[in-house]
Formats: sequence, C-alpha cells, structure tokens
Amino acid sequence: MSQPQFSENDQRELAQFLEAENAKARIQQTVHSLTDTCWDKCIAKVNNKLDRSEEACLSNCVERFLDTSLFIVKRLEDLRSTGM
Amino acid sequence: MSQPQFSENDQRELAQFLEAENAKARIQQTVHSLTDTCWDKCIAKVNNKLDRSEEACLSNCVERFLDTSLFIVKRLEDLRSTGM
Amino acid sequence: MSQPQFSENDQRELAQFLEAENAKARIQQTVHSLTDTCWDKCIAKVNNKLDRSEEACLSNCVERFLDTSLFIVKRLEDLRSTGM
Amino acid sequence: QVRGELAMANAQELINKINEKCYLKCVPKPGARLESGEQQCLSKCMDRYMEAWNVVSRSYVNRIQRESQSQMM
Amino acid sequence: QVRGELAMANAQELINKINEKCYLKCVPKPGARLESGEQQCLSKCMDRYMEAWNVVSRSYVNRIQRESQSQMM
Amino acid sequence: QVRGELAMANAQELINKINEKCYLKCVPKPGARLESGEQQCLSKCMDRYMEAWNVVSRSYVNRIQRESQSQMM
Repeated sequence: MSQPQFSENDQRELAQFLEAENAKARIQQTVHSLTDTCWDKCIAKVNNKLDRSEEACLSNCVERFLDTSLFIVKRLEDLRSTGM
Repeated sequence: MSQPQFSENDQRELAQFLEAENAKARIQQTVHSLTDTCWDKCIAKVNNKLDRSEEACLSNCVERFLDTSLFIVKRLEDLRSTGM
Repeated sequence: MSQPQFSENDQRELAQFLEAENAKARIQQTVHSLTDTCWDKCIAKVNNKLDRSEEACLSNCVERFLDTSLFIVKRLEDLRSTGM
Repeated sequence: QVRGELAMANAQELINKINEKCYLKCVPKPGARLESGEQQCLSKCMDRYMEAWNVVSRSYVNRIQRESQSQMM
Repeated sequence: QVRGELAMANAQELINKINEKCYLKCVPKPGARLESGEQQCLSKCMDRYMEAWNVVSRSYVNRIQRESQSQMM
Repeated sequence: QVRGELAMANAQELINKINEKCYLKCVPKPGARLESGEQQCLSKCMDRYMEAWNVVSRSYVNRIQRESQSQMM
C-alpha cells in the first residue's frame, strides 16, 4: 500500500478544514450542554410555543452562564496574583 | 521484533470475535444507562424484594424509553421530508 | 526523521515519571468527583466560611463513600464465593 | 465525509438529549404502551427542545462574535 | 483476554452505579462510621439494584430480538 | 510539560465544577445582567467550593495513606 501524495498547499488546506470542523464540533458540544442546563432552568412545562419569557430566560441563561465563567476565571487570576 | 503471521481465515475469525465483543460492550453500556434512568423512575424505597409493580415498572420503563427513541427519530424524519 | 535515543535507565525513569503523573491525575479526578457528591450532600447554603459541621460532614462523606465502595466490593466477592 | 460525521454526531446528541429530557417530562409512569397523550406531549416537548436549542445556539454564537470583536479593538 | 476485560469493565461500572445510587439512598447524613442500619440498607439496595439490572437487561435483549425478527419478515 | 498539562486539566475541571454548582445556587433566575448580589454569592460560593475541594482532597489522601500502611503490616 502506498500513501497518497499531498502537496504542501493541499496539506495546509486540509489542516485548516479540519481545524474549522473541530471548532464547529466544540461549539455544537457547548450548545448541547448549555441547552441542557438552561432547559432545566427556564422550561417548567411544555406549551404549544416557547413564550416570550421562556425565550428571554434561555437567552439570559446563556449570557449569565458565560458571565459566570468569566467571573470565576478572572477571580481565580486575581487570587493568584495577590498570592493567596 | 517480527509480527506474528495470521492466515486470512484467522483474521476473519478475529475480526468477527472483536465485532461480537464490541456489540456486547455496547449492549451492556445501554443496560447500565437504562437501569440508571429506570431505577430513579421506579424504585422509591428499597424493600426486601422487588415487588410485582416495581418489576412491571422497570420493564415498561425500558420499553417506553425505546418507543420514545423510535418516536423521536421517526418524527425527525417526517419533519425533514416535509421540508421543515 | 530519526528517533531520539534513550538509554535503558532514561527509559525507566521516564516510565516511572509518567506512571506517577498518571496516578496523580487519577487521584485528582476522584477528588473532583467526591467534591461534587459531597458538596450536594453537605452544603445547603453558601456562608462566609465553611462551618465546623459542614467540614465534618465533608470529611465523613468522603470516608463513608469509600467505606460503601469497600462494602459493595466485599459483598460481591462473598456472594460470588457462596456461589450465588 | 468529516462534515457528514459531524452532522450525524450532532443529530445523535440532540436525539439523546430530547429522549432524556422529554421522557422524563412526558412519561412519568411508563405503562403497557405509549399513550396518545404521552405521544402528543413528546411531540410538543421535542419541538420546544429544538426551539430552545436554536435560541441557545443563536445567543452563544452572538456572544462569541461580540467577544472576538471587542478583543480586536 | 478481551472477554475478561469486558467482564471487568462491566463489573466496575455496576459497582460505580450501586455506589452512587445506594450511598445517596442509604447514607443521607454521613457520620463517624457506617452504622449497622446503613449497612443493612446498603445490602438490600445492592441486591435490588442487581435485580433491577437483570430485569432491564432481559427486557432490553427481548426487545432487540423482537425488533430484529420483525425486520427480517 | 506533562506536569503543566495536568495542572491545567485540574484547574479547568475545577472551574467547570464551580461554574455548574455556583451558577445553579447563585443565579436561580438569570436576568439582563449579573447583579451585584449574584456576584457576591458567586464569590462566596467559589471560595466555599475551593475549601470543600481542599477538605475532600485531604480526607481522601489521608485515607489512601492509612489503607496502604495497613496493607503493608
């Protein structure tokens, strides 16, 4: 069995394509996990449509979860830099 | 170090054996996950024996969970084919 | 491309180092999982400090969880050896 | 082909999550068959879950874009 | 040897699940030692969990067989 | 370098757990911004979680050492 030959250019394009697909997969995985968390927080019972307050709750839930994440990371850095 | 030599026949049998073991592992993993879900749904307190209603609940829980799975897949396909 | 050459001694030290790091990673993973379980069991609301009873609960929670694990393994072995 | 596998994995994960969340909500006491009321609940729950997935996805992608823009300024 | 590893992985997963579920049910307030009442509860819970595992396993394998038969017809 | 990756993975896992547990406790109804009361709660919750992590870690390592000593006797 012989390996197919790729030019350097092909290889770079392939690497970029795979990197982009990887990024997409990571984003989708985060969306699945956020939907899981925010569904439990925002959807008490299943109606015929998402109402306005449920939709606002979902969107706020995502934003506040990411704020929380940034808040934690920033505070960890502050604690470390003040030598605790 | 030299690789051991296998005949084509040996290789086919090995592949079948590994495939069968893989299938067994997947089934066991599903059984673990279904037991987890259905334990929470059907067993409120721990008695000296599984009573009839708990056993029926466990078995129905498995069947209905799998029905739900088929229901979802079928409905997704319907939605796709009607172009939504 | 040529592989770097390691003496047998280097290889043994490297293997020991990796094994120790592996063990550390497993311990940290167990600590994460125990903290998850025992946080839910012992911390009802977030105060300005862990109080004595919360701290005792956390430490007992770890010990009893590990006792439970040993209890289960021992009982499984007993059941197997009496041929059930 | 990579793209196809990614879409498959994504659909499979969505199906698993809907199965888990909607079975919990719509079939509290599993009986001898999936009742029609349970099926209606599953249909609604499934639609809501996919809507929720879209809202979450939109919010998350917006946020990523905002953050990456503010970093470039 | 593959078979042995599979059996080991299966037993390990069962032990983990029993540990998680039965600790939650039987040791609500962990004290200085595992009390005899808690140990009795753990024994019962463990037996029930293994029975439940068997019921689920039987139902699942039956279902797979029924489905594969109906597909062949 | 292996050591660095291990420390990173450990910090990342700790951040994920704090995020999950403290968001649940401190932001029951997510609003248009992270309120200052919610931020105070997050700070406290984060400190408590790290203290809890340390208590658990100490207890677990103690236990492992006791067990390995009793096995050698």
